[in-house]
Amino acid sequence: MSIFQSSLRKPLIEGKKSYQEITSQILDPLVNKPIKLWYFAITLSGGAMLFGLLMMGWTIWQGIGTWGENRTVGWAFEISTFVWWIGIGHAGTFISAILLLFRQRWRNSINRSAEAMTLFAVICAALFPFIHLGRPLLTFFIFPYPNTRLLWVNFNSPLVWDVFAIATYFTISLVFWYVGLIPDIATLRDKLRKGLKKTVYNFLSFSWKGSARDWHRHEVTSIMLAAIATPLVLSVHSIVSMDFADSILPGWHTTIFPPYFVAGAIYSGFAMVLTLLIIARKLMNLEDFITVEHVESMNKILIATGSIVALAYITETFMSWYSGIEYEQYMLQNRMTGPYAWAYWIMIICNVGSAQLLWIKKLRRSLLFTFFISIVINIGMWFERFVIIVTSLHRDFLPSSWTMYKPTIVEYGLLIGTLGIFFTAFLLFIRVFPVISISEEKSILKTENALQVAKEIHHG
Amino acid sequence: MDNKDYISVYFDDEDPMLQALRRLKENNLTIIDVLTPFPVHGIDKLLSVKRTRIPVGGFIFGALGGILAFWFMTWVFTVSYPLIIGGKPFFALPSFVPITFEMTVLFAGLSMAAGMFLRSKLKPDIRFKPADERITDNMFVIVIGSNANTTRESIRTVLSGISIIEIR
Amino acid sequence: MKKYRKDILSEQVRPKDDLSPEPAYEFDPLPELIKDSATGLHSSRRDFLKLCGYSFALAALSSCRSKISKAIPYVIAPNEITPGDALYYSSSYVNGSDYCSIIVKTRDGRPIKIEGNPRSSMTRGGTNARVQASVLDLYDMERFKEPISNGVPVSWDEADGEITARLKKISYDHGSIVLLTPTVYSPSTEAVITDFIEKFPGTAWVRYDAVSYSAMLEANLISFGRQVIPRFHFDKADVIVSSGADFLGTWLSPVEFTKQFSSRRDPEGSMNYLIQYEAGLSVTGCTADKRIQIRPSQEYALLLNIYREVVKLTEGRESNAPSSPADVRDIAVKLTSSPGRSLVISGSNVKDIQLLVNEINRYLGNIGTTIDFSRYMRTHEAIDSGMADLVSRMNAGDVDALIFWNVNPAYTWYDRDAFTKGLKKVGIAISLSGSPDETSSLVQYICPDNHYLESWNDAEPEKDLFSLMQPVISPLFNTRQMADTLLKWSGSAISYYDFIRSYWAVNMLPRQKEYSDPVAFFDHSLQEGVFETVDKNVRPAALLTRPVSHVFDPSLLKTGDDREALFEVVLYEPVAIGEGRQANNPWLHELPDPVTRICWDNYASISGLQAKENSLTEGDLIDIGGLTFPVHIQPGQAYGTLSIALGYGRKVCGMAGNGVGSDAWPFLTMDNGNVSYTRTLGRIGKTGSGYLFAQTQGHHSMEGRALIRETGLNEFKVNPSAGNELHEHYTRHAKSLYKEREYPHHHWGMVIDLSKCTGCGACVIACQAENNVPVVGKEEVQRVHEMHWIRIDRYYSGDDMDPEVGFQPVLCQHCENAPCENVCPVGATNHSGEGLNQMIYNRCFGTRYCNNNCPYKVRRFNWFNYTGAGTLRGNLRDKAGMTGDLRRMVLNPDVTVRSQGVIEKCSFCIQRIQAAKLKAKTEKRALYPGEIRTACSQSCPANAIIFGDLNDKESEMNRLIRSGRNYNLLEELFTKPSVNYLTRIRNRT
Amino acid sequence: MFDPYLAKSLRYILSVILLTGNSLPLLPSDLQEADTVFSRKEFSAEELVRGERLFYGLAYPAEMTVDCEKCHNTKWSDSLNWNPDALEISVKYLNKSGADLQAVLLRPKGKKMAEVHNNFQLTNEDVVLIKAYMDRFVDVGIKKQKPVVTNLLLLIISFVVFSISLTDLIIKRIFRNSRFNLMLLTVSSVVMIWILAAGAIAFGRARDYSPDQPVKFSHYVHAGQNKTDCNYCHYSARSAKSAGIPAGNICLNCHFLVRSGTRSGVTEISKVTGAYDNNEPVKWVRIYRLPDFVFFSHAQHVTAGEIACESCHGDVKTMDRLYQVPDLSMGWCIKCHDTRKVNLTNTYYKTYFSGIYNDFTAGRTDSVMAAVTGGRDCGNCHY
Repeated sequence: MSIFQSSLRKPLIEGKKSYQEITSQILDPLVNKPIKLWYFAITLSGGAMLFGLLMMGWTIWQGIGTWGENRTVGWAFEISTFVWWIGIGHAGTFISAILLLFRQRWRNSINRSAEAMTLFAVICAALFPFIHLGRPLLTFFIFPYPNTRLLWVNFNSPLVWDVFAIATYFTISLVFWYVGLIPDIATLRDKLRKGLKKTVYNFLSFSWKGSARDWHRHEVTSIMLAAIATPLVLSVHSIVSMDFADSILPGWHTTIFPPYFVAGAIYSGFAMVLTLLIIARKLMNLEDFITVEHVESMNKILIATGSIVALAYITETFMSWYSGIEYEQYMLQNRMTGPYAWAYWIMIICNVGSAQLLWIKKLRRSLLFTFFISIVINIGMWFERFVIIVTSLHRDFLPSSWTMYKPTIVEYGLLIGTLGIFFTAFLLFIRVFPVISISEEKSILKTENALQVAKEIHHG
Repeated sequence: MDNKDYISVYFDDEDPMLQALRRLKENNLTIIDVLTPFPVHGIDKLLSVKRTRIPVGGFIFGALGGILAFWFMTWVFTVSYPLIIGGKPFFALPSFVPITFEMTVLFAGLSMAAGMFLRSKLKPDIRFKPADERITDNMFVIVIGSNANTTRESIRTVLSGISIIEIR
Repeated sequence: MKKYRKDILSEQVRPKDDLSPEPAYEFDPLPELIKDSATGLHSSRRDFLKLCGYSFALAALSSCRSKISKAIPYVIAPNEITPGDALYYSSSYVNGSDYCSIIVKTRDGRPIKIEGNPRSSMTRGGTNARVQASVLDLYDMERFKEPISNGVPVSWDEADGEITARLKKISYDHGSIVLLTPTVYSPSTEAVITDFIEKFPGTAWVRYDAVSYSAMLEANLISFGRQVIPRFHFDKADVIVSSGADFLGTWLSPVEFTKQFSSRRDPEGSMNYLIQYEAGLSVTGCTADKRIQIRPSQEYALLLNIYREVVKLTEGRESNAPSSPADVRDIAVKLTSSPGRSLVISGSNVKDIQLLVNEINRYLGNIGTTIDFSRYMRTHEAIDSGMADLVSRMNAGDVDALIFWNVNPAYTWYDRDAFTKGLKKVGIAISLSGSPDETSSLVQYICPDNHYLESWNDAEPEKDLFSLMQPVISPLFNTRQMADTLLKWSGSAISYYDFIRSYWAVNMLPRQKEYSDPVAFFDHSLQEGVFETVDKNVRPAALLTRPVSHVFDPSLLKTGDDREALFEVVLYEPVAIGEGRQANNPWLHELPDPVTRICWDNYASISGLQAKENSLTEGDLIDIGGLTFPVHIQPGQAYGTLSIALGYGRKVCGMAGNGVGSDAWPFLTMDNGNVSYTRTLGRIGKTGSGYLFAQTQGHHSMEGRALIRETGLNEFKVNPSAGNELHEHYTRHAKSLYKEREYPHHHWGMVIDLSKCTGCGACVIACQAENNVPVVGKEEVQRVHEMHWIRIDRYYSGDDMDPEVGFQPVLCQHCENAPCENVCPVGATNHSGEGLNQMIYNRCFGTRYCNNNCPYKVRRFNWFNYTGAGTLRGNLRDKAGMTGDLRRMVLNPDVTVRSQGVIEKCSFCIQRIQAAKLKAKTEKRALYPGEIRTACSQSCPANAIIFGDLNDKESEMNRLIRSGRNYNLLEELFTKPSVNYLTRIRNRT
Repeated sequence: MFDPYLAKSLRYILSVILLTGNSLPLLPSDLQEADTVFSRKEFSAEELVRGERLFYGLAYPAEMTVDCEKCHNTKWSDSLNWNPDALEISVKYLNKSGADLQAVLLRPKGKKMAEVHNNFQLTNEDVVLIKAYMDRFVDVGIKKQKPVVTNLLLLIISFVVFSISLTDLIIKRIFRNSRFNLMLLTVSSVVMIWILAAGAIAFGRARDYSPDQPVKFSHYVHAGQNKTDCNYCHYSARSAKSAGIPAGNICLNCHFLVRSGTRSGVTEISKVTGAYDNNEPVKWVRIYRLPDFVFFSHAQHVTAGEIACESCHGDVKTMDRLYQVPDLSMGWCIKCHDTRKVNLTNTYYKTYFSGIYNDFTAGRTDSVMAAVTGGRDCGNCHY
């Protein structure tokens, strides 16, 4: 790639750096003691996590009756949160896999943390199918293992597909993440003096030595994993959406759900990545690596996916009306004007309105605004799931069974608790592993430095 | 030091390293390995590294996983314990698609990762000692097989004009 | 823990030729049970029971094995009990004026289910919710367990000694003893009481019914010379005019009347026409073809107008009547056009109104046709003035001894303060009540009666219709039957059982010719449960045939427009709780009111218009006449009226019933010698808001969806599928992607006739009893966690202020293309080869996905540990005490008790299907037609639910399914339910 | 080899030296007399049965004797029993004289054994008969030998091996070649998974469960020797859900007269008659137990299904101690339903399975399995 062909592109690494500088700038925060803000953050998230675990225990002991769910609304907060987390878990692999295939070099500074975020989000999500069971101690029933009852599972059920999809997604994401991490762990290993820490990293580095042949296999494997992870990403949320699309409930039984859910997932995932990166670059002094250029690129993706989501809303509305089915029509009317209309309009404002603001370049490049909007989008996306699940369920076919749903403290506790788990895990992660892929940064350093030079020349 | 059977040449940038590599090849010197902190493009060709067959393995295992999953579900629903579910036929083909796909991906992904680890002999080992701790930072090292004719001096001659940090 | 010994003296239904004396044997499944509870170890699920046959009880032993289970056989096996097999005994349900001929199902010595006895010409196999629930009262731990003297438990000998000494002294001193009972219609008990009175001269016997029909009795005396309530024949009436009489719900004999009424709701046969005038919306009002709202004060004017019109049409002469609150000309034409085939009734307890009704019926020629004085009812014979006299005598210090049995005037008497004050002046007060109540808490002696399932008795609910009651379990506590107590006090040496036998030998035997041996005759009658005969020797007294000329009371014509200022409070007997006798019965409390769908509560129903005027909303608390009630806005409530249910607000009855709802009895007044159930009161004042009802249905409109399909009779006559056009449309367009499955062997199905269903709720309780459905309590119902497997949806349509009402029982539809089955990840719900949607509790791990995907929302999730059947400990939520050791004895051992966290739902009573199939297999035969009946179907007094095999093309069920009225609920979803509905036909002619 | 007499004498001397005061040493005259008894080789069937009764502690009143089987298993037991089982003992004493056995039985040396083998009142003849009975085990063997113990040990060993090889693989201390490590890892993990899975499958199952009963009741004596029909005592099996544990009065039908057993004496029978007289039930320990959510009907299987009792309960006629033959797992039920033919001539099946019946009469099918007529429907057993 010639320097001058892409002179309009802004460099992705600020300040002309040497390889050594990259290594030390990324690794120094790991080697040094954390700043006070980090302690504050982990105390907060750890507290939230403990509260959540307490509520989980209470649920398992006392039963699902501790939640606000009832005869008619069999799923509510927990599945909303589950789908929300799964959605957030999409950005990581999307960034690593799809953007890798498309050779989007700006992904190099964000893919590591995005992938980690994926893993943590999937862990948070995977908790819900477990705790929302009436008899969580029998979770093993879901696995098709040979048993003396001669029973298997029902492969017709989207919940079984979910188990396979999420397990596969988690496994492949973990492998992909770790494969990418190995050379960086090696760097970290070599950076450290003797001690337990070095031993541990040595162990984790899988005796990586940086041989050209290893690099070759590493690259091929990464690309191939990316190639298979791409349809995987799309499939996971498609399958999660089938939990709803496969049912007969108006508002759930919708064929546009798979693409709609995938777009929504990437939308919320990118928003969450933005939230985290804007925090991480401050906590870890990574301003040179995570630049406004990165933020802007991601904001562009937010515009794209946000517009797809908006289109999906419009389609949903149109199809409800056009179907001529009274249950469908009523469902949408109820969403917009019924007792949960407030949730619907929060969803519309947060998801449709906010992303469209990013057409404005100034806002798109403002870190503060992006941080704010990323949180708004995640709130909106949570409400999207809430709207889909609760407003569809609470007034379905037989008006005699219509009812209202009101969450309890336990359910709020579970949401807070998973947020706590997520942020605790992320805060620990940034202390333990390089948050930016060192080797990949180095591989693009030459180009970026040249861009920097070109920029300086350009600006005189 | 002298009785080592290889010589390491250190560079602090990939460009001189590639230049050196080309020159060493021209002189028909045995290049054992090249160690770099990141994948340097073009190096494969110079070292004539064969394209790895990991993707082929991934394909085979992926297909195997898919077939296994599909066969298993079919067997369960038609032979092992057929259940009447929602008025559907026992062989509910569309229902088998998602899991077949997922298992294909899982088998392919895991087999490729395993292939990489096995082929590169990557394994956890706390007694591992890297050749040089700077390699993962900023050093590029060409390891040349040494013999009576190939000494550090001879290599220094061959690589004259290229910025070398060190020859060991 | 006390050891309860049970000496069963009961007799099984046995072959006629078996005349051997009943074996005396004993067994006690209880002690093991009690021991278990002492160690805190409940057996896991189907409960301690599974066993009793051989009484396995879990022993709290632990060894190298996890649990040792013991198998404890009888010492001497009773001849007729086969472990694990059910036995059926015919008996009678008698609770005050409530009567039903029943068959009791017992398992291993425990009665667990009540069914109707089809051999009774009165109840004809029907039951209602109260009858179904009565078996639970047996297992009430809070019943009196032994005689009590001044709060101290004593032995029967002590109690008998002290009491007889006192009574003898009073009798000797020419003091007065009063025996206060409800209407007693047991001939043998009457004889016992007569003996008692002979033994203690000066004893007065006062009868008192809390819900009184004394005005009717008095009016009949004036009109016809007979102080009796005639037998009504709703099945013979083409036109029925009811003024405030909820005869399908509570009035007089609702099971009998529902049977009769529903037999005339067949649009293909002859269909009757029912017009209901009432203030609050009742079950009858919901079913009526035409319902007109009137206030109680308008009733007299209304009936007077009908009278005038009827007289004009029949006699051609004019009579004076004030202006009518409703146009009655049409109805008078209808009435007179079918002379002798109409019926006018009134639920009022005002003598003049009943007189008027009598005259109308006389002019219509109904006496002797639809109103039968030759076989009058004996269940309501009490005259209010008798009780009023007693209270004044008590206050005058004129009563030395007062013996109560089965009455609770301290709760139900209109002037309860006067009663309690008077009671203090009574020398000795003795209660023979079986369970604690407000009155028994005020007396010196309590000599507890048995539960009816522990008692021998006979009954004559209608003249010459006799019925026997037999114990199906020996008394659980140290109690003694009331008649036995009286016999004992009279100094008689024989037991009441022997007394009945000899009474029957003397009095009943001559009435028939088939048997000459009294023992054989008695055994035969016992087996049948009923004995019907006409005593040829006694000619019915002649009726007065001349119309009574009487002065119409102008004070009753309160037609002036005082609606601005005053509210008329209408007090009514709720369908489930009645007058409050069974107030400690959690099943009945949790049965939603058929109309309001509210359970565990009573409330003041108010019309929507008036609520708006008084700026009241649902759940506001109002002060009315010094009492506080939550407001329920009731469509169809007459403007200016408040309907409030009696029977709630019990203070002394037990943990399930204490303090449920509010006490409305103080509203009662005495009016012209009869207790008045209506009262005019001043303005209402709002005192609070936000009261949350435990209401099981939150939305009351069908939202234009074709759920209950209905049409008029005329339209139906023209087109049998009128109102059901959609069915054809959907059937024609139904296409399946897959080849449809066939169920060639059996294919169980059901048809529900919406024209017949009155919404009474008998099926709900029958299902609850049969299938061990847990009770969750008020709080849980408020959180929409109720568990009933069958519910009766009630929809209002039309005008908000004057709606038409439809009932629709909804249970699992057993869809062939069941949406729930597809989504269960573990296959815990799937289809059987017999077309049943099976729910496997032990496989279920509780994702609730099936429930989300069920369009009928009939699946129920065990949100908490309601039953104590789970594996986790310390999380039991049992507000109603249903998991107590005694209460658990009502559980059906053939149905799994579900644990926390699993879904449950209607199984089509698969345990009955399995049992019947097995019986057929072992007898190597095909099933008999109608051999299998689900609990709901069997209990229904209206025959609205029919169960059967869809493959049996000859059956009545399939004939109905083939009719044009048949449709499936939400058939557009193509779930292909096995439950079919028949369109509701309203007689709008 | 040793002269047997010398050995015996040495043993005698040794025992005199070592004995505690608890039991008296045998006098030489006893020995002499015993010798003739102990040298017997041939036993009648009657005597063998007597030996068996002695072994199970059935020959004498309970307070006088001990059930050998309590400590010395005759069959596989799932309890941790460190005592030698009957087979081990019989092998040990096969070629030894009854006197040796007697010495151990009546004058044990170990402290623990002395506590247990205390105050036995066995005649020489009894000892010989016990030995004669026990010799049988050498041929018959024991069904399974304490698999739990071996399994547990195996599990622990494989876990240790697994941990060591994993640690070694990571830290590389012992084995040069990591392939060897990998092999060890694979083998040990397979063993562990196998044992854990087997344990998990057997969890809650009770195959071979044979608890001590309050009365030493022998089905062998009743159903085998006396040929009592199963349905005589378990009369409701044909008509009801449960087969029924016979009530006291049914026992008394015979034991009203039969007050002592030929081999068991009066003790056990008097327990039954005594309980009856005191109006107390005998509290048997239940062996066959299904979970509460399984509805099993004996009538369905015995009468409608025409299945013999032995199909599920095993050869009860030969069981002195009753034990659970099948594991009562759902798989066991289903496998039987899959292979059990339905009697299609039953009018019920003729009527409702007419299609199949027609095929059957036309010879298109030769048999129909219970699984086809609903034997695999969940709701047939779970409701």
